[in-house]
Amino acid sequence: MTAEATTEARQLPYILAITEGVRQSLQEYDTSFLAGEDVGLAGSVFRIYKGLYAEFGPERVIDSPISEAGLIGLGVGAGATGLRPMIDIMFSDFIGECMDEIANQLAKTRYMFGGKTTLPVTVLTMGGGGINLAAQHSQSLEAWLCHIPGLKVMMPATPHDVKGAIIAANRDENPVFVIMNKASLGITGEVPEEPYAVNIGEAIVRREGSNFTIVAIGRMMHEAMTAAEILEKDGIDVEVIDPLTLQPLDTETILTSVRKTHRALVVHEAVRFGGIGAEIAAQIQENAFDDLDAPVGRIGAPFSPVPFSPPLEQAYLPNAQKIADGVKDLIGLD
Amino acid sequence: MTAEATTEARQLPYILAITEGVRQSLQEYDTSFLAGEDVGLAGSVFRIYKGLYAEFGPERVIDSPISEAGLIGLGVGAGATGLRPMIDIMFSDFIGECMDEIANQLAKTRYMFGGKTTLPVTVLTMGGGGINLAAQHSQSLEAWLCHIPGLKVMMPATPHDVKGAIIAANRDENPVFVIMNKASLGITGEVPEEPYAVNIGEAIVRREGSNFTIVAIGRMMHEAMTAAEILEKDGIDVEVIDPLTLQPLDTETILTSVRKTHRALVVHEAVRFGGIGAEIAAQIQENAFDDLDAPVGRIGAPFSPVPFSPPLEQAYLPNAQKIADGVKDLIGLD
Amino acid sequence: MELTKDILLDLHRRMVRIRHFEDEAGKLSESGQMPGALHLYVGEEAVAAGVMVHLSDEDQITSTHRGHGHLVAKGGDFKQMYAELYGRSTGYNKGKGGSMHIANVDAGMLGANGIVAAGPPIAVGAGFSNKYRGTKNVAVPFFGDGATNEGSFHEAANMAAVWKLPVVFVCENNGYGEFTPQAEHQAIKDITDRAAGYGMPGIQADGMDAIAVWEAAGEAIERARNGEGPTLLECKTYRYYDHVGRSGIGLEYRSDEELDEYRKEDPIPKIEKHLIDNNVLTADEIQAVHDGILAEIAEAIKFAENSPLPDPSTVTEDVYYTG
Amino acid sequence: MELTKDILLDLHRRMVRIRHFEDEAGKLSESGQMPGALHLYVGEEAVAAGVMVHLSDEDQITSTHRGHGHLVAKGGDFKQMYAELYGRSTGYNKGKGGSMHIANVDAGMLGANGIVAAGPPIAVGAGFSNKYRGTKNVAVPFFGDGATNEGSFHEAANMAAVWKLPVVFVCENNGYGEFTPQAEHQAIKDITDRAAGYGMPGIQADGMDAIAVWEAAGEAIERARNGEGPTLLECKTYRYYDHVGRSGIGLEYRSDEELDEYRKEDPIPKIEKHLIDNNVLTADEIQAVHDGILAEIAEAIKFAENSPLPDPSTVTEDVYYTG
Ligand SMILES: Cc1ncc(C[n+]2csc(CCOP(=O)(O)OP(=O)(O)O)c2C)c(N)n1
Ligand SMILES: Cc1ncc(C[n+]2csc(CCOP(=O)(O)OP(=O)(O)O)c2C)c(N)n1
Ligand SMILES: [Mg+2]
Ligand SMILES: [Mg+2]
Repeated sequence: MTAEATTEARQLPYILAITEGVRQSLQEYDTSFLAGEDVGLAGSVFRIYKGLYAEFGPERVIDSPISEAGLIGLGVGAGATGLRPMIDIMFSDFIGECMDEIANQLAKTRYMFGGKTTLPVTVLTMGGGGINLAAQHSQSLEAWLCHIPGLKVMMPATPHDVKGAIIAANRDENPVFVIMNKASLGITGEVPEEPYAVNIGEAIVRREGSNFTIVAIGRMMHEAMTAAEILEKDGIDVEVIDPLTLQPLDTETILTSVRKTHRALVVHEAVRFGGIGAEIAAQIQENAFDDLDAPVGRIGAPFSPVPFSPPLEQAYLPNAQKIADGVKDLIGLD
Repeated sequence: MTAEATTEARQLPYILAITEGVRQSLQEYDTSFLAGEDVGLAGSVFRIYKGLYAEFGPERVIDSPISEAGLIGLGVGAGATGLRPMIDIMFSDFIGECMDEIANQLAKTRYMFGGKTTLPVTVLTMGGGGINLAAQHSQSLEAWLCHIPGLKVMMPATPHDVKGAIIAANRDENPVFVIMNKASLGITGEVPEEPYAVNIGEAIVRREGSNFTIVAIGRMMHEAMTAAEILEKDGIDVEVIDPLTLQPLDTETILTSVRKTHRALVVHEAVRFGGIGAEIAAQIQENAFDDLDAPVGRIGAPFSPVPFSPPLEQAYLPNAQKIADGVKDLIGLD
Repeated sequence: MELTKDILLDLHRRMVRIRHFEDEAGKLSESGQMPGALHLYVGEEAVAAGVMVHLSDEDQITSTHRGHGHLVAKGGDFKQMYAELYGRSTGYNKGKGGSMHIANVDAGMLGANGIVAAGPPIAVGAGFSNKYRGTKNVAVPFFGDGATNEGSFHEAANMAAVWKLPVVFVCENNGYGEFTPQAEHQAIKDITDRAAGYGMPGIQADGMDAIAVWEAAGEAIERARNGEGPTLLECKTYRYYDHVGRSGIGLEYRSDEELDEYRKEDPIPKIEKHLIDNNVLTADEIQAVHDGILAEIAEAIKFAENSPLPDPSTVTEDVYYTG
Repeated sequence: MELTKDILLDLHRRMVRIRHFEDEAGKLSESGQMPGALHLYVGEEAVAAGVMVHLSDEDQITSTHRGHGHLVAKGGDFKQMYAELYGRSTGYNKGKGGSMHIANVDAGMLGANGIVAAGPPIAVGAGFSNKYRGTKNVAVPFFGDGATNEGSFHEAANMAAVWKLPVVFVCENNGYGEFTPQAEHQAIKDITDRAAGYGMPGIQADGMDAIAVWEAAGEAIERARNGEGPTLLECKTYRYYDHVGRSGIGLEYRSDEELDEYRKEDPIPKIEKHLIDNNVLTADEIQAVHDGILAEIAEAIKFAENSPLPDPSTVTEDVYYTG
């Protein structure tokens, strides 16, 4: 689908769109609850759930012990017995604490049981770098999750989409990860007041263009849009695609674009090696080989942990300029 | 490098090559020890360490509690304080229990400390399917590890290489994963008696060929060799490359082959989506785009957990016939 | 809580069902007719039986790699069970799970599990759900002595305690984790020593005595149903076969004397003596119970063997719910 | 173990060094001059000081997100510490780690850690190494009350106990995990209630009293050095500032009364009264200690501010050892 101008004019920052998405999810299902570390009274260290504890009470907005494995287990057990849990894992860097429960229980239970249960579990977690939180609080680990059959994975870039992703995830009968972005909390955009879901598995064409396709994941979508403006000055007409969902991936929308533009670059904040960009690039060349005028490029973080020091972190993270340079490289300019 | 005929003629099964690799590592460094669940008296459920407990004693071959996070922590703490730990994680499926310790501690400590420590830690673990152990004892999760800067990752396919990988890993000053293969324990091959290390980061050309390159990971190397024989009958002269090390990846050897053959297929047992094959395919098309006559193909497991039932598991796993079919597809035969 | 005749018969019946189910499965596995790895429950029957008699289909359990016994005791149907072990499409999990994942969610059996100590956090979720939905149901995770060293056990126990959830943690302490004796995997002898650390009661029962387990479990389950929070119930027990299969890997890690000692405590002859001594059943009637169950098993095995294998095309089905 | 004048002076000095280091860092952070998130140790100084006085550079500690105090107490150099917090190349970690990963392996400080309860398993590894290498050294993981609910704490404690490793587990129980009071994250009040579950002694010390901590820690460390295995030492303490930074997120989750009560127990005035009462130092001499430390800090901050930022090209260095 193409990003459409909604009639709704209300502007909301990403942080409040999260709150609203969770609030409306809790309103929509009595069986939904939110549990996580400091999600209650504090509304999370990011204050993304501020007010929900007061509104829904401690039975439905639950401060948990610091026990990530326990939290995902809570989701599995409650999800298999009639509830629709929303589990918050404060930083996505902490999924290592519960990858067994995620990959071996949450993702596989339905299959192992021969389809005899559903697990309508939403996992909300905060990813990405950019605010000097160093190696263990800045990662983008979506590639781990996308490789595990049984999970769905979303990385909403805008206030509109983060709200719609949370509601969509909560309505889905399968485990869905919504990876939010901590450096985007202040980004403002149109957010309809009523509850709505974005379509899981449907990419969004953020900008139409004829010369070049940039597939940009999560926060990198915004950087890609800026890069497109930079490149416009060089006469390069860039199409920007935001996959929104990484699992299942909307390969068709990406291929349609590449078949038109004949060139593509995939961008994400995660480490380039083994990132989801590899899968997207591999799929593009597999399915649109004859349409390609150049190899599919990839931009991601270099092969190192996220450094603390601001100039190092800036050197580390992809941005609009690096994207623009990458496009020019692929086109053979400069 | 090219597989060379060694003068050594001794044949050893994969299982005993593992034992010998660990034995000689323990002999080489007084500071090396082996710890893991049931590695001692039992020599692991796979009996891969049989005899080492009697030989080296319970101080150096250590039965641990069922605590995978504790085990990796043991490796980090002991590795940072003068020892060369060898940590066994019985099934590679269990890394989810300790991904935090792996990704956030073992992999990152050196970097976070500004290079002021080394972690000569070897992690030995058993991967792969094929013996009806179902969804939680049959996985190939190397893609998780390869995406994490700070780790090295090896998947030896032969008795020669598994011994050489273990010794190489133990000699390395960095954390190295040696992912062994449970369905290969009975495979026999030449294994020199003296201690030797394979070169970490160096791929092996298992079979030279002029028409087509198959990059085959771990046990799939053997299937690819069989596929090459099948394809020979159709006049397709296949080159088979065994990367051996996935991180760091020997891209050059792969590219050299593809520049010669102009066609490539990457094969692994892991789930295709987001597997390491995506990275390899993406790199090939990035770096050898003009040399390619067809898209780089990928064969991996379908997008589901590993099923238990034998006919389902057989349908699930890649094999020689599927590889041969994949090659023909890419060439446009059939 | 009165130990009625019905309960005695029920305890006995559940144990005998487990025993024969496992013996037959073990033989089939040993003869190569059954794929995969089987972790047999023989010797530990009193625990599953003693606990399960208290539970309805609305109460949930989570199980372990050693899960057949739990499912049999929770009312598992032999046909669907053997079919699952054989990997047939008529099995509980359509052949996708096998021994290590056998499950029957409809009866509250949330699965055997190949991951040690994966059950307790899931049971905490079920217990949370029971409370949230305002039911009086309880969730019961079973786990071994070795499992209590996993972090997930710890996290689950703490969560259940701080939230006062209706969860009864049942530790089947058989003295070994695989081939490692308890003394080498933890510095304690009694798993109940861990209960105080969570602020929950810890109680013990002789895991070789179904009546003793039934009593202790009844107490803990009642407390849970009354909203008084979780309990850690430790049952000291023993497995008669090896860690995997009947004769396993042929490693000598337990003495014959030790095995003999526990054989003398076999929970089935023990309850049968009780049944006879208390005139509940005669020896003949007991034999009839065995025979009936063996006949049911023979039929179930036939059913399983005659059942179709799953179609290879179904391999990618059941990953997601698609409506 | 005699409480000599030297030890008293040492305890005092380490605490004052921490207090001023943290206060200045907090101010720099609040004014936006220092990047990242700082978890300040102010209020808890007695714990780090009381333990660290017993340790040499060959004894290891692991720390937490709240790690500056531990490094200061373990002899951390102010210049390299501030430089690290500022992200300068002259910092302990060349600017790559920052507050949450500040480390000095040479002095046995195996790093602050951004992952709650990551330290205990690593300390178990260090303790194992000490024993394996035949030394008399001990490893001391510090961790909070909240951290004791993580599985990794549990696994580490069990391993240390069963292997009788020279590890002293020091819990800094400040009553909160972030903004969650202890009563809402665990059903116990005393972390020492967990010790019996591992088969190790659990002892408590007033964490607002350096001398009390020194005594209890000395006992536990001696036991560890003598090969008698691990101890869980709980120090009840309090943090005067918010979870992150000085004023934090402005959430009301603790009462003014509670804070006041602990302010009255401030470990620094407490030991200073002791020093004066026992004629170890005069008020003027105490002031001189403070002044000297403040001067050292001012200089260190200047050093840090004048230090170069790391070259962006170094971003991919130090990932692997390359010989
Ligand atoms: C996370 C994990 N680690 C290790 C294993 C391998 N394993 C299977 S059973 C077992 C021993 C379990 O011991 P215990 O909990 O006492 O149960 P028992 O087998 O005695 O019934 C181990 C180590 C596993 N399945 N999962
Ligand atoms: C694995 C993990 N989970 C959650 C967090 C977020 N977090 C940072 S500090 C903290 C509270 C820790 O409480 P406690 O252990 O009592 O230490 P204190 O801050 O009180 O010193 C939490 C939840 C984290 N850093 N790591
Ligand atoms: Mg056991
Ligand atoms: Mg605390």
